[in-house]
Amino acid sequence: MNSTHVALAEAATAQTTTRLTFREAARAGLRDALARDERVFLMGEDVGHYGGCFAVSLGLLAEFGPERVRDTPLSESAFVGAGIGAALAGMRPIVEIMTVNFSLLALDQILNNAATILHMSGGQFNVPLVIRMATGGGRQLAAQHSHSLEGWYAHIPGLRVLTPATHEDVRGMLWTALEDPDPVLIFENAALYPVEASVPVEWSPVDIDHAVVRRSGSDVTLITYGGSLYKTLQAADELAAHGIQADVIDLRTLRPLDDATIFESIARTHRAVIIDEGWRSGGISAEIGMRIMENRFYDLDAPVERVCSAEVPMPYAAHLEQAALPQVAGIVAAARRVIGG
Amino acid sequence: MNSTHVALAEAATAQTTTRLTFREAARAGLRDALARDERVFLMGEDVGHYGGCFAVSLGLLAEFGPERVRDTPLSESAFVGAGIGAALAGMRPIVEIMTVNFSLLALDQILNNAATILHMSGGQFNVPLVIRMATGGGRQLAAQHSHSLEGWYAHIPGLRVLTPATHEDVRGMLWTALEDPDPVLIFENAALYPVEASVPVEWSPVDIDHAVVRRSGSDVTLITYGGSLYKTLQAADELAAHGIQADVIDLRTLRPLDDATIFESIARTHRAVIIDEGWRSGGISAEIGMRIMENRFYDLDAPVERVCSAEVPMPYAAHLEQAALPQVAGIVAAARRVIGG
Amino acid sequence: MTIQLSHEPVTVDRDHALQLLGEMLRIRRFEETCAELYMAARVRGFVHLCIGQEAISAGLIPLLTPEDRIVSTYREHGHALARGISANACMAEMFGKVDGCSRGRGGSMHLFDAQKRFYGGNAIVGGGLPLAVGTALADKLQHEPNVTVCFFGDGAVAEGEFHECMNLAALWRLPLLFACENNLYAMGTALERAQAQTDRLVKAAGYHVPAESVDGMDVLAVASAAQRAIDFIRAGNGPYLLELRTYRFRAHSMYDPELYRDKQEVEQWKQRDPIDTFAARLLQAGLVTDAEIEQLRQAAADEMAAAVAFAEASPLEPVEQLTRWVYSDATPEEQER
Amino acid sequence: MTIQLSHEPVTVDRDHALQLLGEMLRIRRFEETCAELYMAARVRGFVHLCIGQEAISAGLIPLLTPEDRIVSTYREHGHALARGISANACMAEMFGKVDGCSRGRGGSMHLFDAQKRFYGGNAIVGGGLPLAVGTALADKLQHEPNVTVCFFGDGAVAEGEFHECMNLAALWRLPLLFACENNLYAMGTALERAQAQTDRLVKAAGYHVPAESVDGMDVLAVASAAQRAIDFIRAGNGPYLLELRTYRFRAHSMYDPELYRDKQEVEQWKQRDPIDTFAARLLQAGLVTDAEIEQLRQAAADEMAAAVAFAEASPLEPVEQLTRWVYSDATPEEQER
Ligand SMILES: Cc1ncc(C[n+]2csc(CCOP(=O)(O)OP(=O)(O)O)c2C)c(N)n1
Ligand SMILES: Cc1ncc(C[n+]2csc(CCOP(=O)(O)OP(=O)(O)O)c2C)c(N)n1
Ligand SMILES: [Mg+2]
Ligand SMILES: [Mg+2]
Repeated sequence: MNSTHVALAEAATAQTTTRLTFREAARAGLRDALARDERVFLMGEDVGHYGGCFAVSLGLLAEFGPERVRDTPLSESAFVGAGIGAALAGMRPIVEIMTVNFSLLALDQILNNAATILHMSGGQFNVPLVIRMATGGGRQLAAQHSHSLEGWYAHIPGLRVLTPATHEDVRGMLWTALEDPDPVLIFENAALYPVEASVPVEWSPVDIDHAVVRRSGSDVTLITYGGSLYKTLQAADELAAHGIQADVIDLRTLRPLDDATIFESIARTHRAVIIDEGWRSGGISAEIGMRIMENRFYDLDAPVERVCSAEVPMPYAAHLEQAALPQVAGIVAAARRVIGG
Repeated sequence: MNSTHVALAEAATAQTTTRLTFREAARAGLRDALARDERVFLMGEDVGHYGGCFAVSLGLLAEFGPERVRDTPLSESAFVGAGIGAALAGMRPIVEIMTVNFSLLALDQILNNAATILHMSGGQFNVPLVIRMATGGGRQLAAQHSHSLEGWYAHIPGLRVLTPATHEDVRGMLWTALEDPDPVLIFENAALYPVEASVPVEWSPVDIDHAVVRRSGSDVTLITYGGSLYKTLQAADELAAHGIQADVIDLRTLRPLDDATIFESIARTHRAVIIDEGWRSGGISAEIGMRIMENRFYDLDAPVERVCSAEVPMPYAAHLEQAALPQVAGIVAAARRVIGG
Repeated sequence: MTIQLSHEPVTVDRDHALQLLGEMLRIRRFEETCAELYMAARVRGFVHLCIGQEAISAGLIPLLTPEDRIVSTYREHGHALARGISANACMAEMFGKVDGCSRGRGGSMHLFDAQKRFYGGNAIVGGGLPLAVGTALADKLQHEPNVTVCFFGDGAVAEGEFHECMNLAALWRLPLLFACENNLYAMGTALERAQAQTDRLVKAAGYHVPAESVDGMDVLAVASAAQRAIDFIRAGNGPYLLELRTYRFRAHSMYDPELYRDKQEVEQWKQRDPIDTFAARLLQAGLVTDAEIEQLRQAAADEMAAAVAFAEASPLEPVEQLTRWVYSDATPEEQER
Repeated sequence: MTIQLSHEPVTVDRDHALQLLGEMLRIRRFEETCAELYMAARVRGFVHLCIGQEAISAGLIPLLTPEDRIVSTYREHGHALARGISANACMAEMFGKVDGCSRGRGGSMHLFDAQKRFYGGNAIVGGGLPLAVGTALADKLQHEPNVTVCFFGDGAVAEGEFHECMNLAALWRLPLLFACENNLYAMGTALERAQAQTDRLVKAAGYHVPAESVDGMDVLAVASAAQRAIDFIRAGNGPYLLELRTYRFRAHSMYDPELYRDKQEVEQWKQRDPIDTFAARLLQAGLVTDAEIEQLRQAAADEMAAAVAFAEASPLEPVEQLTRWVYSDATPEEQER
């Protein structure tokens, strides 16, 4: 994963760069947001004294104090709802939920309030709230800490769903998200936190409206996001070794989907594979595939394929977990199938 | 809606029949279950003294007593979890959640426990629990009482998701669901409760493994479930008037999907429209469409279309709500489009 | 006289008395009108009336400043009217019209008004409590001297949100008034069949939150207790729980066979009608005349008749606007993405 | 002598004393082994040690009948071992092997055993409480004289589930022991920074649930209080809350810089090590000898070494079985539907 990734980050810039981990990039985004706008505060379990369960917010308590880096009790529904209320009353809260599985405890607040109040109030009350959470498997954390539900959240109208895959995105998307007048969910794939890369010292907000093509090719479109981006890029390398050039799309935003970038690529490649760490049935991969069919049916030379996680609660044992997750070999095989091997 | 529906129910049987509402059919299922198996009990808010928020369980308290028709406080997470625990300890609980929007308060228990414990325990603990809830719009109940999230629930491995559309199904599926060793969610479209139909006096468990073709035709496949079945049948009537014969599939079970019935129909019609009262993006309609593409791409003469609810929190005003929901005219138009009008 | 759970003597002058009575009469008349319209199928959805509970809105809400904030439930007509959302805007909302206070998207359960800092009608029981923690937190962080009032029912106390929010508000000393309208029933579930501990004061002690229980049928007792609570909160002492002991005279919502309570119980509570008892007290004390009361009654009737006319005349939101405001700035076409 | 929060004198005979001490030593050794294996990257995931808290498992769990039920948390090694799940099965689970008590699917946080009525290791804080309400309800409905014990931490008390479940259990008089292991921290959050009311007895009064607070570092005090609680519950009186005041000597999980507490505080608590203090008492009382204690220690070491060997030798679940048990009866192929 590392080599492709570093190459990717370094290719992106000619500026002065610095090396940091994904975790540090996320922290830099938080620090900037807190420094920039007094209305911003970070709230969640153990974001302060503990330093964040994944150490993302380490040091921020000392820098910004306990009012703005606010430890909460174990009360997901209440503190997520409090984020909504604070947003309604003029603040720009960033609420951290440790892990996506725990966010289910706050789903009532997210769907029935955050996503709904603007419309239900006839446009009077928007909710400028950002919710961050860790997502994804691969760390042997088993069935209550490892799922990838970001694509599932993307079903909900009224939300924006972001899935930064690169260091620059995790750092810069927070800024853009805070400027959004509506609730934004940011899913950080926890397996990326320790990964190092070079990023520009100078940086700026990141576009959250558009997907980005991370690698160009004309034989097949590989569509992915988040933690799966690196496996997909590796698969593209392997395919290239077999003379197959893949277009790799990093969706970045799962709601709203950037159809145009996807369709433009399909128009060139006529074939696509979607790679998604979420469960297959009813996942975001189905939506993407369906949109391709609805809009580009006559461009397709083969049915779109999906490489997703097995439909199981994530097991602890490493060999079972790895078997449950999308892998490079599976992506390569799917790509070769759609090309007509 | 009524005429098609009655015809449907009556066609299905040559036996002695009786007329009852969908509500009464659901109640009959509950009564049978309670009478048949001592381990069965019904638990939920206002199922007892109030008679059920939609009067489904009216009279059952008097018949079976407060231990087995158990009113709960407003504590969705606790009493759904209690249903899981009771199932683990030998009971066969039927938990009622008034409306799907409220089920979000219990989603942690449903996903992180009910759907997960069997696998996480290495096969030791199965959860023979049935959860019933009302779903759907059309009654001007606005954005916190009207959504259709059954397709969304169908994303979760470990659950079975049932969506009875007919009186016989709502009555007989409960029986089958209670015999299932794993957690089953039954979604009852609340708009159907007052609808009357004739059903056989004698009755039996209903197959929950297979979709059923409610009307046969060879020009286009209309795939639907739950409350939308009646609109779809009406659309099929209108299409027939234009000489188009539609195959109408009532999915009945959203997880696991009965692919075979769908594919068999597509092999004959080469065209399909999916009608789903849920939101479009990332809904069950996407999954169905994607599976058709993956498995029957070369059978298709046109891209599969979807007729879904608009992606909005459901508005109160009748004209807006009706505009948000799938309608007969929209189904007819979509069918004509896929046929190549 | 009414039973009075709060202790101290309450004084009230003529103008204030007329204002309190007038507010209760407005609310009553608004809701009676809604009930008629519902029967005539001109108002739809779920409609929850607060008839019997008007003393709470009338007694508490006028004590707030315009900058204070209110989070309410689906049984919020009284709160909305007392807060100053016009009967026209409320009634148009009942009709689903574009001049409704939520442009017709909310209906009875979801009255909103940004200007009045009225954060809705929330129809998830307990669902407004976390929002109220948030608005109170925002005020605290911004050093604003505002109080948030969160209304909720006795039934909501069983929800986990009550627990989490009492704790958060106490822990962070937030300017939040927990206003529990205890009408003894959650739909058909009597309080003692829903909660092991029915003493709200003992419950509040579980969070170190000061609390008071007050006769919610007595508008003066409500006002007096509410003033104490608001003063306490505004002085920076943190949250306060007020239990307003009341009763709803009507069904839970428009559909309800009322199998769960005795007619007699209802009749007994009707003897304590907050409007009749207050009017009787005022008459007895010679503070107001029959004619004045009749005048208030007539004014309420006129206002609500006008509101119905207004609502009927109001246009519908164009259907093209259905997808407007799923997101803030998007046009309907963009929303469809 | 140890500090003793509970009042009455506790007596213990030699065999019982050795059994209690031996159980604590087993748990301690199991977890020390896990820590070593984790450092060597042979055990993975999140591993939460109960080192320092062993008196709770050893004091309480042996009082249960085989039919009683236990619902636990991710910090459950001690509970599992004391319940009689073999060290082999637990250790194989840590290794993710097929002979693990959850066939390797669960890992440290999800030890299960149907035969022992051990309903898991639940890693959603507070998530086990509703399950425990359910198992207790099932026993009540089936007229079984069983008790369910639900373990949870001080942090879990802030979750809505605690509130909802205390209420349900009290309302329905369920045979449920709420066993709160108060180790003063929820990850890095000290109790007083998480909860406005830290007195568990006052909190329990909010639900009409009898409660007792006991020194969780003193195995005899635990046993004595637990016996009272279990007797009360088994007699049909409904639920009971036991607060077990304890401390974890190690990090929250294997990763934790421990920025949130003083080294000195940890050292002070280590003076109250449940094993050392109990051993000292027994020696002082002349009830056991040094050699006997050494023998127990050695037995624990041998047992855990054997468990590691067993775990290492155990095969992996075949990958083809990945989708087994998503549903009960399905074969892997059917699961893929
Ligand atoms: C989370 C949730 N569960 C159930 C309902 C259905 N419901 C609506 S009101 C109500 C009773 C609430 O009682 P209470 O809090 O006492 O308020 P009241 O209606 O008496 O004013 C119920 C069960 C709901 N709206 N939300
Ligand atoms: C719902 C939920 N939120 C957050 C977490 C992350 N987490 C795991 S343990 C823990 C602390 C729990 O503290 P406590 O209940 O006191 O138990 P202890 O770990 O001290 O034994 C937290 C925050 C979780 N597992 N589940
Ligand atoms: Mg009530
Ligand atoms: Mg703790």
